[in-house]
Amino acid sequence: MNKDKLLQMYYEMVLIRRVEERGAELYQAGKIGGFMHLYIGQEAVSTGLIAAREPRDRVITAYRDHGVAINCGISANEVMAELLGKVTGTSKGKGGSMHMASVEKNMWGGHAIVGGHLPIAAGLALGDQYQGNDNVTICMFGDGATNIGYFHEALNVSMLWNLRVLWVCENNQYGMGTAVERASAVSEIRQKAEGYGMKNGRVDGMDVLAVYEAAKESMDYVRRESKPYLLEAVTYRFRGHSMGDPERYRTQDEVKKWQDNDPIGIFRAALLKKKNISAAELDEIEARAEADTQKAVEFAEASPEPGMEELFRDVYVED
Amino acid sequence: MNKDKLLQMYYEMVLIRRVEERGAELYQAGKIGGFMHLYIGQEAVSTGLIAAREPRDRVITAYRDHGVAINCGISANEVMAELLGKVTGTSKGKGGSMHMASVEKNMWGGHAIVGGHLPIAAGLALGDQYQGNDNVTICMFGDGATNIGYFHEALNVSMLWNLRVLWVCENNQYGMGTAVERASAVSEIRQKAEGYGMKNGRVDGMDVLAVYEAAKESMDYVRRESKPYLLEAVTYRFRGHSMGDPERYRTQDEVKKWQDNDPIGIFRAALLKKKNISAAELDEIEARAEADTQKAVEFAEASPEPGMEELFRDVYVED
Amino acid sequence: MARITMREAISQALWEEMERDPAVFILGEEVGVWGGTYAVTKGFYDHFGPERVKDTPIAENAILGAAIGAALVGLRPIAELMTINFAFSAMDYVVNQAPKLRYMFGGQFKVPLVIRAVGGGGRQLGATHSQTPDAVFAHFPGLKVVSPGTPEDAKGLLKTAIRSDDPVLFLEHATMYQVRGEVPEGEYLIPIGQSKVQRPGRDVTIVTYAKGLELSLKAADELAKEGIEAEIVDLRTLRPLDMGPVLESFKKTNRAVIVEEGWRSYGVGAEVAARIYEEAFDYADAPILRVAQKEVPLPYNRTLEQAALPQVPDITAAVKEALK
Amino acid sequence: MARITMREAISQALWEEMERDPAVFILGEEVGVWGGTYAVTKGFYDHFGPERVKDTPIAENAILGAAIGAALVGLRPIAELMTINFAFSAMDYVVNQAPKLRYMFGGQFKVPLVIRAVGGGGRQLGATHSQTPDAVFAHFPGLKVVSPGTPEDAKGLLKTAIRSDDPVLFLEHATMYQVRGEVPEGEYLIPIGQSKVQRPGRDVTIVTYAKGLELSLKAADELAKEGIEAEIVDLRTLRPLDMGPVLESFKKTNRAVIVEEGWRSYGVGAEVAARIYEEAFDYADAPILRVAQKEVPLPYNRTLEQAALPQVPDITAAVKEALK
Ligand SMILES: Cc1ncc(C[n+]2csc(CCOP(=O)(O)OP(=O)(O)O)c2C)c(N)n1
Ligand SMILES: Cc1ncc(C[n+]2csc(CCOP(=O)(O)OP(=O)(O)O)c2C)c(N)n1
Ligand SMILES: [Mg+2]
Ligand SMILES: [Mg+2]
Repeated sequence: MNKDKLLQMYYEMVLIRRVEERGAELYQAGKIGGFMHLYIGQEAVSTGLIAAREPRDRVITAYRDHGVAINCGISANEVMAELLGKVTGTSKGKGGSMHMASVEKNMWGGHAIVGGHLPIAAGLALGDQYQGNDNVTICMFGDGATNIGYFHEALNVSMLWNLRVLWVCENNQYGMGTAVERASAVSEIRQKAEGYGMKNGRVDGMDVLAVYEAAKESMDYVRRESKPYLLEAVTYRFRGHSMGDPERYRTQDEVKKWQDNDPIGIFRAALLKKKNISAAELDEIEARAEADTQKAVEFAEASPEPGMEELFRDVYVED
Repeated sequence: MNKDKLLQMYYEMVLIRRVEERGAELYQAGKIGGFMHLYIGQEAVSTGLIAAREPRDRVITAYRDHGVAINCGISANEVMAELLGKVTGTSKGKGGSMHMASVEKNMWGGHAIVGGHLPIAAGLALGDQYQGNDNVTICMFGDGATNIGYFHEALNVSMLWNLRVLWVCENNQYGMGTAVERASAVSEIRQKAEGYGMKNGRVDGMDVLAVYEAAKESMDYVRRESKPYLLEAVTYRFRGHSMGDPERYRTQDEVKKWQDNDPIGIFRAALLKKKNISAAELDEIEARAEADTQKAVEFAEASPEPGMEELFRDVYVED
Repeated sequence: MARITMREAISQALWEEMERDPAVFILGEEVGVWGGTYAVTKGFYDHFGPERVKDTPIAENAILGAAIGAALVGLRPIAELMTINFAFSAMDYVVNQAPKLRYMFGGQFKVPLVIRAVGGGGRQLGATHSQTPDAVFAHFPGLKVVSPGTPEDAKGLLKTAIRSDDPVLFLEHATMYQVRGEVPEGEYLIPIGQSKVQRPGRDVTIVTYAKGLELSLKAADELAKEGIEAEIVDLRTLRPLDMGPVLESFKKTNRAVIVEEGWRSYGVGAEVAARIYEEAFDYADAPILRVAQKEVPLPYNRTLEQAALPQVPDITAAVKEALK
Repeated sequence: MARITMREAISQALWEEMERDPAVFILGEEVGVWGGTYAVTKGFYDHFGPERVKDTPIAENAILGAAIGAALVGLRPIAELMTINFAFSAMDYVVNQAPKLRYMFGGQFKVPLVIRAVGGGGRQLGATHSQTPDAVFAHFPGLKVVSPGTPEDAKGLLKTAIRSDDPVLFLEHATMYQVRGEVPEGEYLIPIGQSKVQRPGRDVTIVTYAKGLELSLKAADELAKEGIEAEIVDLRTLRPLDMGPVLESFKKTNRAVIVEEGWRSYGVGAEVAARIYEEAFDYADAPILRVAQKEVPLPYNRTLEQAALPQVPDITAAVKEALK
């Protein structure tokens, strides 16, 4: 990978972190409402994954979507504005934290019904197959989502119909307060692919370069063979499930142990081992991410709310 | 197995066949309505399976349930009366062909939503576990049902919660007109159990003794280990999916090939190899099944329809 | 004008739209090799091929989810639910996904999807397979709900639905496929969201749709013999609901009976009645009556089932009651 | 009498019934270790143990299916849907299985099941997570649908629901857990299927339930300042629907406004209005009006969301309109 790309990935990871930290503050201050699920700790997964896509490859994910949005090229401004419910947000302030999307960036949302977007992902890929494109659809979801029927129906048709879907399970050890082993008959999620005869793999989701490599390889396979693939990324969320999680289900020790394994820290260390990258450069990137976050907050705060006419707009295309 | 039991099984298989043949005639004559799905060709599966249960083991199946009902000890009279919509039927004529049940015989229906009864089966087993019983719940379903989300959710919780369920897939090669390979990513249904780390097996569903052995063994396992098991019985339905199936999806040759493999014929031949069973005895059993079928038709025809008061009865327990 | 069955009308609409627009395709259980459980897509698989007439596993969530996804990227899927009862096995897609995606993402997405489904009782299929729960779907903004009562309307409305950029639930009735009616030659479209007077009259307004139309027309013939002229307004679309022709008729007759096949409570008739009173209170000379299904799960037994379903004599009796 | 919150009332009902009857158990997502997403079952897991307070995977079909199965063999499960919106991910169990099994099998089965679910908008959760689709569930015979508006009713009705041999859908409102009210000391039950006058008045009848009650009480206070005395009838149960107190009140006031949080079209208000006219036509001095949610998927933005939801001024305005 060339230096520019590496630094861009670093920038995105730091930007996600900063945007969400500010988001958490704004939430506490009552400026953001609803459910907000932070991606902090998991940044390496979507960063590595989406760095490996071509722009024509589609992305769809669950409600933990701020990072994915940024990696797909949605600006921090738009993400922040959506969090604040402003008309300049990705979804004009009508979607909120859980519903970021951009057709232009080939990012198909942010979906809040657990597992509900998996059949839709199969449909995106079906659409591409029908139209003769070899685009890959990258569909991300949590460990908890693999226990719901949607997962099963979607994986089955993707295999049956030779759809180009890269299924990516972000196994962050918990679905809300329920540990994987308390919800799933198997604790390696990738094993579920065996029931469909689907190729699968597991990767360290705290190591962005490992994720990138695994993603590249599996996306190549998906595109070339016109077959789906299930990739499990082992990761951890450092924060609660959403804002206001009592976190009775895990110990501070456990959280601490994973935090010592911070994906940004790991990546920084790896970058510094390269001889053409200096600490100063990385510091500069961090400062830029910080500044861009500040600008995003200012942009969002200064943006207008959607007008009352938006209440009835877009219920239907034809009205 | 002792002779009495073998002959009883033979009787049941023939009885199912006769009852359904007469059912088909009555359907053509307009005396039976709705959807009627014949079990003809598959009799060995439920006969072998249910012969291996203890009476306290629960049974639940899909709409293709006449055979299962008879094997569970519901009389041909009640089955026939239900088909004719009479108040003497298993469900007072309110359920019809797809909804035979008997709490007394531990037969929990006949269910018409494909796969919908699988989570309910998990619940029967959960109830037993909660109450400290080691009853096994035998849940039967078709190959087509293994592609719907219900299957996945039910199998997962059964494994996760150590439920005593024997999952039995009757792979009769088709879900309506769709061949297994056109609907399922894997054509051996038992492979789906691998995704849950569940023990599984496959048996020749045309051979009632093989089914019995496999059922015995797997039921022992389920009871002893308090773990579910997925048993696939390979079989074939000789008739259309339901009455009035154009059967455009398979050739007469294929049907013929399987019909040459008639489970009743196979069993008869096997029985005749035993030195203590004569052809005359089997002929006598066949005649008895024939006579009992005739009596059942007469019983059903003579039975009254449910009165108008039944229309509003049993919507609620408390009214 | 050609006289064809409802089945032919629906089949023609599908065929013509598939010929016209390569983005249109069908997916669902048994739509292909089998030719459609109700033979609506007979011959389609051979003509259009397996990609455009796609057989699916029994997996309603995958069917509707995949259809929505394909619609998002520019196709025009027609997803068939073998019966409307199976919508409950994939309800989230019908009421939570298809109707909300556009709004929720600030107007970025389009979901040009048709969900075709057969509903209705009267065929002894038992409680889970005989429902007419149309009102339930009509409750959700973002969805359009259409349910025609004549071959002409079925064809014209289905073609419009296929060309619509919004999700449309298209409800057919299992006992009406053989109903015959005149259908215009050549291309025509009927707008979604327009009620229509299907029989003029002066004494009482019968508001109905789908199977209710068939029954109401028969009832009107009976009533005519006694000198009662019922005007029948066919809703055709449940959402958006066009009250115009209903109100116009009611202001003339001052009495109304609403006929629907579904259960009475929280059904279609409730909404229509409430709206009539809201918008034409001063014209009401008598209580508006509802003819609907008895509040029981439908039984298998034919006599009981028929007793639970609304029948022609129920309508004539209600009309006479309304005229008292 | 003790003054407690809705949350405490519900929690007490669950606790008392679990103490009373070992056949009662709870299952659902996050009911155990987490203590319930809305903290309703906080402390239960430690006290009753993992078998009786059963955490489940995110698998609504498994949750409701398993609950139904366990109910069939004699247990009294309380299945919790984290929110009512997820009922659409397992709709078949709510409307097709639980309410039909008894009837369809000729009365052999009993399904003593409670499904608890939180609903309602106003918390900026976006379109898929903010619904109040109560009318949809109330459409199905075989199901009982309860939705209390006070802590007293919540406790008494939930206890009755748990002891009921029929499936009951028990709907709570996400923004009402902190509402406080008087609750009798000691054991008491409130029958399912009885509406209740929550505030007496002579000028107009407000028919409502759940969140609508909270808003209507405030509106009535406002109106009282202007000398308008509204009588508020709380439905409490949507199926079976008890029209008795509604009609009694209406026959006195001759004017009514129905207040509900869900969408207007095909909503609860439509049924109530239709029934009032059917049964008390001659008493109606003015059109019955409905106050309900605007017909849009609920937006995230707070200003827009509040504009879509019914508010106190909408009620006072409707009452004044009805009194014109
Ligand atoms: C069908 C459905 N059921 C329940 C929920 C409530 N819910 C939201 S997120 C969540 C946990 C999901 O866990 P996982 O899939 O592991 O994703 P993570 O939050 O860990 O990223 C639950 C139960 C929902 N949104 N949809
Ligand atoms: C949820 C649902 N979808 C569709 C149907 C319609 N349907 C009834 S039987 C059937 C085929 C089932 O095939 P399989 O499970 O293999 O059982 P078999 O009929 O072969 O015994 C279908 C599609 C249904 N009853 N329920
Ligand atoms: Mg997780
Ligand atoms: Mg089959």
